[in-house]
Amino acid sequence: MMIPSVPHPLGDWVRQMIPIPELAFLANALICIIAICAVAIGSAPILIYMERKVCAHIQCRLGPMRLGYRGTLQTIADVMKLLFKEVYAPSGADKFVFYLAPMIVLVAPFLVLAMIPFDHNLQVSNLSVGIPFVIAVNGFGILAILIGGWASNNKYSLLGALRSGAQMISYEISFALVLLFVVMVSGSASLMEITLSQSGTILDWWIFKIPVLGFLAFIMFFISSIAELNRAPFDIAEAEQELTGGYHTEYNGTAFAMFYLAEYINLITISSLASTCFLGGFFPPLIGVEAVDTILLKVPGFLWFAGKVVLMIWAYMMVRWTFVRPRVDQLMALEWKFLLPFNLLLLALGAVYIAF
Amino acid sequence: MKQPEIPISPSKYIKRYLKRCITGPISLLMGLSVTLRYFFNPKRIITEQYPENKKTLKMHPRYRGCLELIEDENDENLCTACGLCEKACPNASINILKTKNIAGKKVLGQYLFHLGSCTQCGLCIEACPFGAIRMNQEFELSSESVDSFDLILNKKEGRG
Amino acid sequence: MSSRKLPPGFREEVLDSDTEEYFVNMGPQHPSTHGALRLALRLDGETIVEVVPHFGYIHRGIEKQAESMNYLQYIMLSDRQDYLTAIQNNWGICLAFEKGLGIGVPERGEFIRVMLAELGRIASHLVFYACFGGDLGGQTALLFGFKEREMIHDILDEVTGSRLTTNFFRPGGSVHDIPDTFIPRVTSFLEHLEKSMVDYERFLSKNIIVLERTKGIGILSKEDAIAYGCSGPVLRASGVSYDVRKNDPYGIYDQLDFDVPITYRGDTYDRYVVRIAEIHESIKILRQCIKLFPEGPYRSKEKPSIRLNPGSYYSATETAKGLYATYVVAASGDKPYRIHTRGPSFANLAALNNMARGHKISDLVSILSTIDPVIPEIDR
Amino acid sequence: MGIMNAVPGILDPIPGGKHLVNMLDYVTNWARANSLWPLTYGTSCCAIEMMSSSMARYDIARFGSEVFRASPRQADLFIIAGTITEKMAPALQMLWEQIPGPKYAIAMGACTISGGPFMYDNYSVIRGANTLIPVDVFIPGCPPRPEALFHGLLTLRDKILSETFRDPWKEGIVIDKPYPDRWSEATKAWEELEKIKDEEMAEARLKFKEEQPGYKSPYKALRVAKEVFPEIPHQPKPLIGLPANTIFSIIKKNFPSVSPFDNDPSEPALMARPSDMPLDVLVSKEEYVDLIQFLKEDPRTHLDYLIDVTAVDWIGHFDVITQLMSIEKGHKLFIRLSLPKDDSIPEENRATSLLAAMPSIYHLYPAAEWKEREVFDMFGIHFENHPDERRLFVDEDFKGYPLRKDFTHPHILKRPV
Repeated sequence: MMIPSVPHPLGDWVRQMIPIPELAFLANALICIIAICAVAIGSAPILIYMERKVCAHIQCRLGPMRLGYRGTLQTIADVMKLLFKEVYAPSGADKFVFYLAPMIVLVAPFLVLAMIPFDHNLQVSNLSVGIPFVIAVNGFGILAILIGGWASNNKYSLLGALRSGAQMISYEISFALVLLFVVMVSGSASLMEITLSQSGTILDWWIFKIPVLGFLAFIMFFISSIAELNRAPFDIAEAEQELTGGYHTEYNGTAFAMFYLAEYINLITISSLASTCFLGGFFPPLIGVEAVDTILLKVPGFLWFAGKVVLMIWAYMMVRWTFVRPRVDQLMALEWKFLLPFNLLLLALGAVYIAF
Repeated sequence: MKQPEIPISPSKYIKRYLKRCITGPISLLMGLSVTLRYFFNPKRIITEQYPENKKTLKMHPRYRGCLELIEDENDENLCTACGLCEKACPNASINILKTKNIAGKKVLGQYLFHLGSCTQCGLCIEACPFGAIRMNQEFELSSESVDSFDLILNKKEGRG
Repeated sequence: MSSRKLPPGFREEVLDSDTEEYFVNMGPQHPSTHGALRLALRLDGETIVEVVPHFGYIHRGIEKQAESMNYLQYIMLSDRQDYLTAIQNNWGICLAFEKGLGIGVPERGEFIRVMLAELGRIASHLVFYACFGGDLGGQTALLFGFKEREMIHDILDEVTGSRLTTNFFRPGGSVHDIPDTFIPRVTSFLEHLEKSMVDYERFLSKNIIVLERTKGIGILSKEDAIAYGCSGPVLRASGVSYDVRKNDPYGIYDQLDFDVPITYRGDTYDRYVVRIAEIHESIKILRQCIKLFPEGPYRSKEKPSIRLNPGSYYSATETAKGLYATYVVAASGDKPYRIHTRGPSFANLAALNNMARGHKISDLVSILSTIDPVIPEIDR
Repeated sequence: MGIMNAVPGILDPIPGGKHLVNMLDYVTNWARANSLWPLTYGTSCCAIEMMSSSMARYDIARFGSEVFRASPRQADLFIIAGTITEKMAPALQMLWEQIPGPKYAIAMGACTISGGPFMYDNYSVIRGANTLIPVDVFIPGCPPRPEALFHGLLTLRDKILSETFRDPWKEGIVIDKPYPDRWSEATKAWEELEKIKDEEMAEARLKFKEEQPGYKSPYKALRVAKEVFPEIPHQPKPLIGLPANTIFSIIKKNFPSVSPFDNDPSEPALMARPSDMPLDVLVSKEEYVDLIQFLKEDPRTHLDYLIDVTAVDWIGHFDVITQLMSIEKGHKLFIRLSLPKDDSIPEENRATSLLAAMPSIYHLYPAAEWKEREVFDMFGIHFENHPDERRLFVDEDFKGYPLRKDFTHPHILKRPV
């Protein structure tokens, strides 16, 4: 249950205004849900625009230019057009499941977002089992892809869904193991606690705090999260060149828009998770020099957090537009032959680090 | 139809495994260095912005756009309606419609050009002995109706 | 299983009776079939048991149409076969016509032909680089390849008047002389290309994912390559050094100094390497041509109407895809009695099933892109 | 869209509602016109220009259209890039039906407007994409430049911006007539006009003649001076591999009945054969496979590479020409098989039946499989022992064999000039 447990001014104000505690709780929850949805859905078009611009500049072109200032309104037009499109399911599709999939796909990232501490007092719910909850919920997205691919009654979709299933299950392991490493070193599974354990200078962030190991863990997280995100180069479930679109081949209009948006909202969640666990969350990158640090501290924490998220997203984009896609079996080999052994080794070394 | 697995000794396997662990990331970083260099160098962008650059956009002189008759300031053309271009055209995109002028001589009545089937091969221009036709630099020819592609090129009857 | 009737074209017996095989159609509209090609796949999981290509989705009856056109008009149709190197097709056709007419080409004309053809080869191989990268899933490579290709097409646009369908060569030479800007433009382009190729090779050639995905995939042995009639880079990647430019020279290729790149494993990676090496060889040829470029007439005397002496004429040229052979049967009159062109892609694609069997769908895509077929050249 | 289309009916009567509808119109049209996601579809040359237009130099992304969708269900714009053949037409129509509305089509290039270079004398090309699907914008050119495609996009954009909910997008009309023979139509119409003109002008012309009996036009058309070029004879390249007489003597020793096709079999005549014309030998049907097998296995000739198998229809008989080459030595040999047409088939069935048969060489050259299929498909020559003799290029139920000289097809439009 999402309980707005951390006292924050808005919550207190609502509690004052509504004397009945149950109602106040519901009101608070509603505010949180709306806020998270608004932020996530609102930023998805911005990210799509960013992706189109980033890839354009890598490829020596300009990207959207003609709609609004340098094409800023382009994705808004896209989303609106998708909303006004005809929606239909292919004949032979399992209609109920077919339309269920795009709804499920958005659930997982929102649930994860609820766990993320955006600032000292900006968190929907501070669960003590934050990390296990994130791991558990994050696997939910795969369900949407699986049933979406299955319900489409298309061999390409099914192949995409099966590939995605195999990939997600494999990479969930190293994804969980890396997060476990973070839990181990920080001594808490609560995301707030993890963030707070990184207070101090930039060297106190988990990526730098443990020499080499932290950085390696971050790389591991980065690789496995790309697979979790189903993004290129690990987008074998979509694989436009092979499967013409994989699991979402048969989706159109709004249903497709959901998949399209979910990809970017997922990007936000995973990037938030990365900056929470490795990049010091909402803490500014203090360098230990007082004059600079006071200036840095003036900037509110959630802005630092947003900055780190954008940086992470940019990194994901650079990777996406640089590398080619490995084959299915090679992707599995990478997980089971390279990432998993390394992760276990990392875990062991982490334990050694803590012990001494 | 499985590909035969080539047996490999464990030591060699481990060697290859470790080698890949090192060379793999390096090769990936090399690829990343290219994209990063391109990303941070806006000078490399080569995009020509078509509708915005209309004023400066110029086709090369030999560019084969739409056929036109060479006309002087009085709209007089050089065509003698000999029909060589018509014969040279691979898919009958040129209609030379002849007429008789007042002196009873055969002259050009209408130079009809079917842009919809023209392939811009330029054979008509090579065939013309009088240098009466050329391909202009026009390329903005799209239209919502097929019928607008039947063009009458001459404004005046041919001289003769 | 054995009682099930296989779709047309499939012929291999069922080997693995434990798993259920299924059939998937790739194309005619599919992002990586390079045009209107339809591949019927017989799959066991993701593993390919058999590939059967189906043609004719872009069969335009060019050979039939040629019989009612005159010789000059047919050159225009040759553009539309292998449109990536239309200029080389023009040359192949004109060679056959020149034999039938008994006319030759002046030296300057030959140089113009070689230079434009080599530019066309580079353009085609750059499209290969682009599609190869794109088919592996790297969209950026797709754009990189096309970036330099645009510069070639700008040069072609200036010289011939059209970007793709050049229709530039005529029996005895070419339509126009080259403009004055041609040589400086080519010179500066070659410098630019060499610089860019360093980046592009760094981007794909050593990338571990590319290596993993291409090495040992789609192996075509030397014997099979010859038996299937493969030509061009596909043949040379399998260790057969046959290049029409070297082994059966036409034009002035026998006066130029260039190597024929050759590799021996015959896998997807080798075909890629051969093509990249050929770009460098083409640069070498172009550099020599710039140095040796002569003055003089660019074409021999024009004939008022082109009528070949009755008989049959054969010409072979090496286009970017391989051996492009033209067989012209001339009877009396100004129309060919029959023109047959042997497109290299047609024969190269014949080896697809041999190469792709036992690999994954993803490999099929990369194998197909290293065959580098142009479908209209197959279907004609 | 059903609900939205009812909006003007509800809102228009309400005061001020008209403006609301106009606003809605503007917003939806703005979104639609600026977010056209094309379908990845291309068959030939135009597809390459379409690709070029999405690449760095031209960058269709500036219009927001770089999102090329591989699945028709997510596309809005169908750029028909390239020739449409009869075999492709059903696939094209299916793709169009799979695109959810509102959808738009751009016919790119001459092939999609009229058949372009393949308009006349062609049996397989559809003349005009608008006979299959409703087309919004036509772009002439062969192929059109990327800029021309952008101009087409902008034309389409203007068209979309003029839509309203009062007159909403609906699927256009497909015309049932292919692109007509406009040349003949125009000529015919002109002739009739000329007749009328002649009648009207007769008097004036007579009068003119009477007034100026020796009239000569002051205008004289000037021929453009043509550049003079030297006459250069054809110079064959030096010989590669075995000379023709050597090959022929090797064949002659083992197959005495084989004779050169277009050459005197005497030694000096064979020596005088131009080096760039491969030797062409005529062989009987019985010896055909044996000869090829012999030539392939004999170490002197070693013709291991099959260039092509093709045929020529000489009204009375077929010539099948098998073109062989030796990869290592470089010499070539054409083996010609003259096949008389089967006269036992009644006249009315001749066009649709196989008129000759010959052995297949598939077991010697795997490459021959498709080449022979092509000959079967185009000429109707049966290959014995061929593993997979199906139509290759045309549909399975296609009637007739196109490359025969007497082939007729209802879709063929004769070139008028």
